[in-house]
Amino acid sequence: MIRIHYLEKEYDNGFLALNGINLHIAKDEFVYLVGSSGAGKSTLLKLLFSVEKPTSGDVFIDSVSLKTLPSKQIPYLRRNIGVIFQDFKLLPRRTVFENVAFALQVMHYQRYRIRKQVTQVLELVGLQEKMSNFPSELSGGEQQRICIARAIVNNPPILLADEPTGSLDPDTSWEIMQLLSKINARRTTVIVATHDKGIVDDIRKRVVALENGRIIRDSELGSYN
Amino acid sequence: MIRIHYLEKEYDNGFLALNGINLHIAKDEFVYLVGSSGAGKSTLLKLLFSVEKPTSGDVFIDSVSLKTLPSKQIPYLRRNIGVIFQDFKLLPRRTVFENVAFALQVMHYQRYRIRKQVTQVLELVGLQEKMSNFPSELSGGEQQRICIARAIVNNPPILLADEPTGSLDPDTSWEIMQLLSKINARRTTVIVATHDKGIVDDIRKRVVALENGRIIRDSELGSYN
Amino acid sequence: MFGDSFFFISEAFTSLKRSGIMIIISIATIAVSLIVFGVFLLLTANLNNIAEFVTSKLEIRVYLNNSMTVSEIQNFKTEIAEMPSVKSVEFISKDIAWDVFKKSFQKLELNDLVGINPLPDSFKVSMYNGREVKKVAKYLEDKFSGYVDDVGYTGHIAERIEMLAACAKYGGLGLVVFLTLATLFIIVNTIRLTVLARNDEIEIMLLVGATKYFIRGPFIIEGFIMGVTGGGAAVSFLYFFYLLFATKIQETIPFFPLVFDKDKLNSIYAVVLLLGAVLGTLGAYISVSKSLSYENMRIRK
Amino acid sequence: MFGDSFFFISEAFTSLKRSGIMIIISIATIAVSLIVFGVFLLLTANLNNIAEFVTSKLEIRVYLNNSMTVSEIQNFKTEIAEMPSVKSVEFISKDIAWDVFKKSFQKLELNDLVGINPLPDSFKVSMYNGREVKKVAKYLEDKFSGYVDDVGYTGHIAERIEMLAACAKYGGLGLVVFLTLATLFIIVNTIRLTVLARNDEIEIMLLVGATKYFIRGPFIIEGFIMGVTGGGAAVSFLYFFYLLFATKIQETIPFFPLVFDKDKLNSIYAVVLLLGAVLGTLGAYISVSKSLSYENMRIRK
Ligand SMILES: Nc1ncnc2c1ncn2[C@@H]1O[C@H](COP(=O)(O)OP(=O)(O)OP(=O)(O)O)[C@@H](O)[C@H]1O
Ligand SMILES: Nc1ncnc2c1ncn2[C@@H]1O[C@H](COP(=O)(O)OP(=O)(O)OP(=O)(O)O)[C@@H](O)[C@H]1O
Ligand SMILES: [Mg+2]
Ligand SMILES: [Mg+2]
Repeated sequence: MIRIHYLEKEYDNGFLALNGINLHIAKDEFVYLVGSSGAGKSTLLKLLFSVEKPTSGDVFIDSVSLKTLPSKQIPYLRRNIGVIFQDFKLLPRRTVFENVAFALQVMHYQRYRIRKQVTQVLELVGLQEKMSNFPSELSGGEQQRICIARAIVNNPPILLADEPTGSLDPDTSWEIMQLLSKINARRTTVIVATHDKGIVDDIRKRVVALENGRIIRDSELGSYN
Repeated sequence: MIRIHYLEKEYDNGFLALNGINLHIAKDEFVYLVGSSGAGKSTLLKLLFSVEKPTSGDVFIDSVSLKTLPSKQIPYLRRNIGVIFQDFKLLPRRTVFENVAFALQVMHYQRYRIRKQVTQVLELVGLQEKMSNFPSELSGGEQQRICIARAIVNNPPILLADEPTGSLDPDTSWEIMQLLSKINARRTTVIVATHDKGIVDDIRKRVVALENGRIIRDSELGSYN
Repeated sequence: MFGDSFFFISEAFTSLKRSGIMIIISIATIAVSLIVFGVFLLLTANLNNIAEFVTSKLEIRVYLNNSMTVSEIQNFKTEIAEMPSVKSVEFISKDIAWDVFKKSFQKLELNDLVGINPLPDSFKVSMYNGREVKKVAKYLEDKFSGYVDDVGYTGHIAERIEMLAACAKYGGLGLVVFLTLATLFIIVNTIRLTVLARNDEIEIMLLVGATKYFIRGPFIIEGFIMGVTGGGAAVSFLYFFYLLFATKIQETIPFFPLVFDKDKLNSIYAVVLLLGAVLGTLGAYISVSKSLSYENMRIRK
Repeated sequence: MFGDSFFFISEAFTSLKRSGIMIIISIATIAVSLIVFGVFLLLTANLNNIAEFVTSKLEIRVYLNNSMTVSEIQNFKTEIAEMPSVKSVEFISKDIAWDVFKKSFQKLELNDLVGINPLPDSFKVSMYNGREVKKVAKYLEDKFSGYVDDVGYTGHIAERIEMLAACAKYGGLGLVVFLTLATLFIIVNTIRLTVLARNDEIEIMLLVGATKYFIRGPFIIEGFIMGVTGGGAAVSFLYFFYLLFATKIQETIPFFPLVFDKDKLNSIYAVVLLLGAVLGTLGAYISVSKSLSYENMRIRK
């Protein structure tokens, strides 16, 4: 599903955020991406999502090279990848419902299907009561859950989660991780960048550890450290 | 130092976020504020910081009533309170250095003192190398650390931390919490809203637990649950 | 796609409703710049009218040879009348001219001094276009030198008035072109500022898989609505302002040649409204396209 | 405080440097609206000049009573010359007048027809201000009815020209007032948009303990710099454009009465620059104050 090939990413200011990354992730895998602050986790996810282009090397998603993907194709790539952003990226002037619905509107879903799927997913993350609130009227954890809802509402074949439980209490975190596992069980590739030692150690999955832009460990059913 | 007196907060949309809160916090205390997502932790901190006004009841800081505090006095109140915001609130068009320096500039610090103190605090949070980067060029955890640096740079008598380790890996989190403990030891009142069970359970302090806007537990050297 | 248009329109209205003060300020700016534009359209129209009015009173006097017969005079008159730039020709017999002359110098008692009428017969030639007076005068003098004793016209003053009229016409045209460009620039820029303020939103939309087409739609409709609203406000203002102003002037100086022609005024108002709509739409299109291509840059190499 | 001013200025420059396209667009909008303003100042100045030029050629003819003695004539002349609105008085004896008259009608051979000169002596009175021709004519006719046979002036055409001149003067003044308001509105709004886009920043500054005064400072200086830059650009444009344009016109129509007075032109350019500076500063002040009081609202009851 995802093949990363000698990937290198140097930012405009010359900072080398990723350095010689090689990684294969199969369709039904669930991968934790761990590493200290600034290790390059978000950068790697950004490359998978085509927010940044590789400096050298390449990323292949379903055999499509992101390096040569024409920019016109990017929206269609993105519709196949749900992303839980570390900084949420909610539309400030849209309600909770509209924020989640937007991901379906861009794909020209019918109105009634949008209403049905959005309501469902908001119930799943426990935000049905905040449906018509604006993001600024929500708590940090609630905002994070909208972002989760938006990422999974259209059942994308790939799900990238960048610190999906950073603003959530342990119980809610646990529920969200169970949800991601369930989604993974439906043959969705899931990659979770996280600092949550408790969760990584409890829900054992493949762990890829980054440090200074390099992979320093890649273990099946591994632990945080 | 801080007295909260039958505090109630109803938001404009009618949502009752805090309900009958009574709390005394002494000058040298370190308090964890825990509770599930949406419990009202951030709301309580916002009231302490005069970002929101109480609907009824009152908050006293050093015997000053925030309910009747004229808005002209608010800046001076805020200079005595360092805040680590849940959503960082960094100035996008200022560098890391400038963001931290700004908190001193508003207090008319001399240029050389600003340079000295900012450099020191950035070293403390491990960001000396990112000094002239803009916030958008930083990782989530790095942004959080600027926010921490800004909150503590002028040694305020009160420190409010809203989820200060939400974007940090366990090791960095541990360091930051040690730092906050050290600051507390210098007779700074520290209030930390957090979801980090590991830390609350390891670094034992007073724990105030909120649920649906009410205090449900207040225990000296308590645990997360 | 039809479904999309509907979506775009409802999105545009929701967005406008929620943007608050920023949109109000933009629309006000658009309205004001269109009012400036409209005021100068009205002004130019009135200047042209005044110029025409003043110059239309200019006339040529053709003094005829004493020897001409009645039928010769008749033929000559027809010939002049048939010239394309001539509006009308009036024959002034020397007797009438002498009476007028004497009346102008009543106190001189000319009859006592001058036994015989010294003046010739003449034609009073009115023109459609004041600016051709000089040309026609010259032409008549040259062509009919046999019949004509002298050709007079209001001379230097006429020349100066001609100049003013030309000024009003060409200057006015230049101004309209200049103001159209300035209005275009101001409106496009104003909308660009509102779009720039929403670059973050555009970036998020791109992140969740929206195509450029999909993002552009509502913005363009918003621009159109802003342009039309601003244009409408400008037209209402101009309409009432002109009515008030023109009535006031007409009361004070009854003969002042203002434009009251409904068709002319309506076409000016239509131009203002149309300019608002076109520039609003264009401004939004340019702005969102630039924002999109800028965001596109964010997918860095 | 002096230390603050220095801080504010350096902050303002840093902020401008980092704002990029938004500031450039704002400055361009400011420049364009000031150019429109300046063009109309120049236009009004020129219209007044033209009007003055045209009307200054208007003159009054005072036909004198045949019975007046030379000394009476001399006294009368002095009296007219001393009227404040009179520029000069020229005595035209009836002989000269008759010569001119005869020359105008050369082909009539008036000498043959009219034995004696039928025309009276007269004064040719030039005025400073064309618009007073009518008033002065009336005054002379009434006051000196004993001496004067008749007072003539260029009549209806004069009236129309007077009208135009009045139009140019008062209309021009009205326009300048109107355009000043419109420019003010556009510039203030433009700056308001740039400040609104930075409301988030203002909020953060308030959160870290900045006073309103401290936040306002750099914004106001930014506004001033934007206004001055826009004004400077506008003045440069106007300067070169006017030079080019005026030279072109002067080449084509040499007698066209354009304003070339350096002082007058410079004062127009100064007004444009000043307006930019004042409105930029004012716009920033208003905008940031509104943003601050709005943010103040965010401390909710
Ligand atoms: N746009 C950018 N320009 C320059 N440097 C950048 C940019 N974005 C990120 N970096 C740098 O690249 C490094 C990796 O960043 P990244 O966001 O991938 O870290 P991360 O592993 O997600 O960290 P965290 O856990 O704190 O979110 C960091 O040191 C950061 O400063
Ligand atoms: N501006 C607002 N308007 C209306 N409701 C609000 C507003 N801000 C917060 N709320 C609501 O008040 C409740 C408490 O919010 P608060 O931010 O205090 O929660 P929290 O305890 O900090 O949660 P988290 O751990 O998720 O950050 C939430 O349910 C939230 O939806
Ligand atoms: Mg990250
Ligand atoms: Mg919170």
